[in-house]
Amino acid sequence: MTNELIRLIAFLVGIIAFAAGNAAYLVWVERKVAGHIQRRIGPKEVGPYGLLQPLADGVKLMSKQLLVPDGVDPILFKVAPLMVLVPAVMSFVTIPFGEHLAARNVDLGLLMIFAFASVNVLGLLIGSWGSANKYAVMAAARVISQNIAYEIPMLLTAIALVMATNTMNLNEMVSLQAGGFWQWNLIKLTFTASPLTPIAFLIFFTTMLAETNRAPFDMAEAESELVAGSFTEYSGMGFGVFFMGEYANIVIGAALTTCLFLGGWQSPLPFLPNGVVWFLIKMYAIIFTVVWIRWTFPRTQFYALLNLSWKVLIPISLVNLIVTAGWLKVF
Amino acid sequence: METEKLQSPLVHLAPLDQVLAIGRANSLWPMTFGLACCAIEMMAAGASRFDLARFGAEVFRPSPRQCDVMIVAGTISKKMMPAVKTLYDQMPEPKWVIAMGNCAISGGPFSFPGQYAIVEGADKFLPVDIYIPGCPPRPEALIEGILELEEKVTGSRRWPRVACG
Amino acid sequence: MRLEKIKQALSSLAVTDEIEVVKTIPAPPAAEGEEQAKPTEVKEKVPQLMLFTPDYAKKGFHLDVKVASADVVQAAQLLIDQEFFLEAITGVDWIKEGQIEVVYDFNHWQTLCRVVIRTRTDRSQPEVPTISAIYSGANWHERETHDFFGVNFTGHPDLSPLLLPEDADYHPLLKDFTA
Amino acid sequence: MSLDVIDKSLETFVLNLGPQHPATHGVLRVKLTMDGEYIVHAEPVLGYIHRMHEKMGENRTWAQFMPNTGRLDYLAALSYNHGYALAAERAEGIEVPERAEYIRCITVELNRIASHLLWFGAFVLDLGGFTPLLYAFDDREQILDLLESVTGARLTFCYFRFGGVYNDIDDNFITGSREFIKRLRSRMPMYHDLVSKNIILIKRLKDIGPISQEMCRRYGATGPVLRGSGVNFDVRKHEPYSVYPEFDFDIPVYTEGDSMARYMVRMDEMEQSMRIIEQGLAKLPEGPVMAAKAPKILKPAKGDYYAAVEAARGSFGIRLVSDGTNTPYRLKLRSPTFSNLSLFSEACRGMILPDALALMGTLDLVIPEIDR
Repeated sequence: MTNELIRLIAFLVGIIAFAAGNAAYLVWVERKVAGHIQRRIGPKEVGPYGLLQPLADGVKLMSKQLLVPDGVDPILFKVAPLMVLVPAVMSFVTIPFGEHLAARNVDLGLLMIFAFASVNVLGLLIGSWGSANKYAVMAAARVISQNIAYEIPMLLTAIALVMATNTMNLNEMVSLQAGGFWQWNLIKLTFTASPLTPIAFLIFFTTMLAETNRAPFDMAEAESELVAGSFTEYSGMGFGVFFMGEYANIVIGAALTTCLFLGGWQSPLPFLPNGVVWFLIKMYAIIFTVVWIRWTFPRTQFYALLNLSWKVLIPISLVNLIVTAGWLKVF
Repeated sequence: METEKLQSPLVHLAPLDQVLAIGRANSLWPMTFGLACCAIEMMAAGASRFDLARFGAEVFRPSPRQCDVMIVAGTISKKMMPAVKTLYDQMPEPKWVIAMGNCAISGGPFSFPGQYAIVEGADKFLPVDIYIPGCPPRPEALIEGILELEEKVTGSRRWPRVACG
Repeated sequence: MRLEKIKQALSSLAVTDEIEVVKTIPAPPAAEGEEQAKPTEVKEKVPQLMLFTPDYAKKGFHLDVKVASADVVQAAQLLIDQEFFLEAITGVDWIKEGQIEVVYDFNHWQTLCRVVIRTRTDRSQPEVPTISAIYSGANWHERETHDFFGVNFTGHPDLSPLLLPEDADYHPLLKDFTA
Repeated sequence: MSLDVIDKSLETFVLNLGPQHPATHGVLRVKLTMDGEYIVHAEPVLGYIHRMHEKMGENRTWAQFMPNTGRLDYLAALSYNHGYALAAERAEGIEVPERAEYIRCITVELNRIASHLLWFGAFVLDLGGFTPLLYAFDDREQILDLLESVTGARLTFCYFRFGGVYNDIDDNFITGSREFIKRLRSRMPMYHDLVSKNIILIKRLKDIGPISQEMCRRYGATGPVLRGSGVNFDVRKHEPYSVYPEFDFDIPVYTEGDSMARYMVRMDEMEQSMRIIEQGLAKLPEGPVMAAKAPKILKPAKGDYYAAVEAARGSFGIRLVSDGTNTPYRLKLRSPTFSNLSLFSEACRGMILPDALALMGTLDLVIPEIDR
């Protein structure tokens, strides 16, 4: 029993280190990529190529005065950042990084991740409501309606996928996609399950963007309208933890997309050895596109965002679901 | 009585202070708080040619809670003074103030006998750390101000000081 | 053509003032200095219809009409019927004559025709009816003139200070204002 | 506009788009009475950067006020120099030599392009796009280098004098501006692809913040705001001054009157300004840049004078009242954004906050010019 315990503790430490390291160095990636997109260099002076910049930010954020302004609901104010970070880190548990590199081989891994995904929205709401700031309350109202609107298409596309591969266990799902890249769900399912799978992939990617309040859908921190949205009253590490939570969510989203559609740790060509390297390559490619989208597109108008989901994404994912069901029924 | 011999301290706190100072100096997040013409030069300093991002200072945070440096860029009128004061008070503790431009230093071109509307200089109600003269000062002057502030925080200067004049 | 139409329309409102031709000693206080006063020694009051069409190249406007402060609203109504738009409202403090002059500038989109309406009120109790009902833009211009000169625009919806701090009771652009 | 009666059944709260807000680009405070996301009543509060230029004008000589005109609207400062110089020259009757007039038009148009570029960047920043600002700044830096080589300043110019300009332009200014125009022409399609044809932005600007012609007349709005609502009013054509009649350029006018129209008006205006600069550089005559008999101490005759100029944001007018001495008796600055902003509270009633900010962005506000 003990080596199972040791294995779990080792995995837990690994996951937290992975989440924290990712949060720090994704900030660096974002600032460097933003810099180069905007024809400037980005952090360069702090360490070689600015690599120590996240460290400097981390040290500064930690050493800032933790301000709990009066008139604020102290419990909610303090709990909120954790409620955004902890679910994100928890849902790393079921992500299969490699062949045996999954912390817990949970049968309902996908369901658990979606359960945690909806908790972090609660964290944002509590944070904004707790900080008794008009801008934050407006941001809270937006974040709730945005996340409800975008969770439904995400679940529908996932259900269609689960129906096609009839397993909720991420490990099994990835092993089903063995063989070359034509075995990945993105391509295999278009022929075997439903021709709409590439569109389902795009819908899943957009909803993932909206779930983590990124890029064209960043309603939580609508910088130029709601000052700093939900994070207006947070200073120092409170804001730092929110930041880490946001980046952890992005990593989860990217990891999920790779496992479901792009065949997690499967190598693109059959003779190449599988391994965690492929998983990381695919994941960081998706993260790069997320960062790239953020620095090119302006923010959508709030109601256009809701219309996009209710009137466009949900019908298409429903059609995808029905087509998959019909297709599986026939063959 | 003779001086008593002190043991060397077990826990050296000075290095920790040094690490904190370097961390703070290298990620000074300024507040988007432009009053007048100097704000445009501040934006130009953040833009591609005179990139502030190299020093980790390009994250212009709109909310006072998350920034460390308040760059007072422009003229402070008497109607605006209470707002600037509250903004300063809302900033968490290790905070600094840069008075950018003559208006923020001493009222600049708008201070003359018989003026009724402006506060002559940010240091009348704010503890100013760095003064950047110029009307408006060039973006390089703002970057020099940031380097000066970094030297004030950490005590060591990043780039050799250019002997001017 | 538009200049003639508007000139004809406004002539009914123009005020006839005694024009003091002499530049030196304006014996009767009511007289008012003529723009290009001829430096003759003789001083006599000549009733003159205060409606000039100065040459545009020198002065920058085409029609200059002096109106009694009560008729300002009527003049504005005339001008908006002819599709003029309000450019600016300026206050001038003639401290020597103890009067505050309010100058309205109107211009037209299609044809170049800048009309200037002037009116004078007493300096100690400046009262001018508001035209913000007709020209909504005048609302802010009048609040600003009230800030700087203390001209009380009767009928103005909200004469609180616009550019000065909320509790400002001083009027900075008056000549006798000390900081 | 006072707070007209709002029925209390509506649960409204007052939100301060406070003096320090990323979208106001300066210190404008808008008191918004909001019902949830919808704006019930908006009341801009001004005066946070009131620096009383007009009071300073009254105790400075005529020439000493010129630096102030550069600090009014620091994005298109040369048009303000031009307005003040024009008013004084009209009052004093000074003849400006031909070459100086051409230099004036060329530098004013360069400054107009720089102002529109910065507006374009800041406007898309309001809508959430961060990158176009940096591209626009990159181009703007090229203009600032050109103007700095001639005027010595980057932003707050004091380049014009009564009767001409302070410094003659040299050859590398001419080649530099030609190169700049070639470069900007090649980059304009990129700006249009990145922003004007971007579906997200079109959805955010189409039919948002409609401003009717009648509302423009009641408020006295001028410049791109007016030309976005279909009125062909541009002081350069309507009241020709300096050598503008010699250039053939047309005035972009859009009739929809929504934010997209005002956006497109400014983008096309950049193209027109480039045409003017090219023609100006081609026809640049030789000769002095300063009037021979410009008086050292200006003493215009008694009376008042008005001069209007097409600044980047509208018709900037100056009313000088002089009593014959060497200091102005009264100096009124008619600021275009003052009138453009006055229609904001009526135009944005019932809109949601992001659209109201898009509308405020298209009004192209420079707050020190409003507060003077």
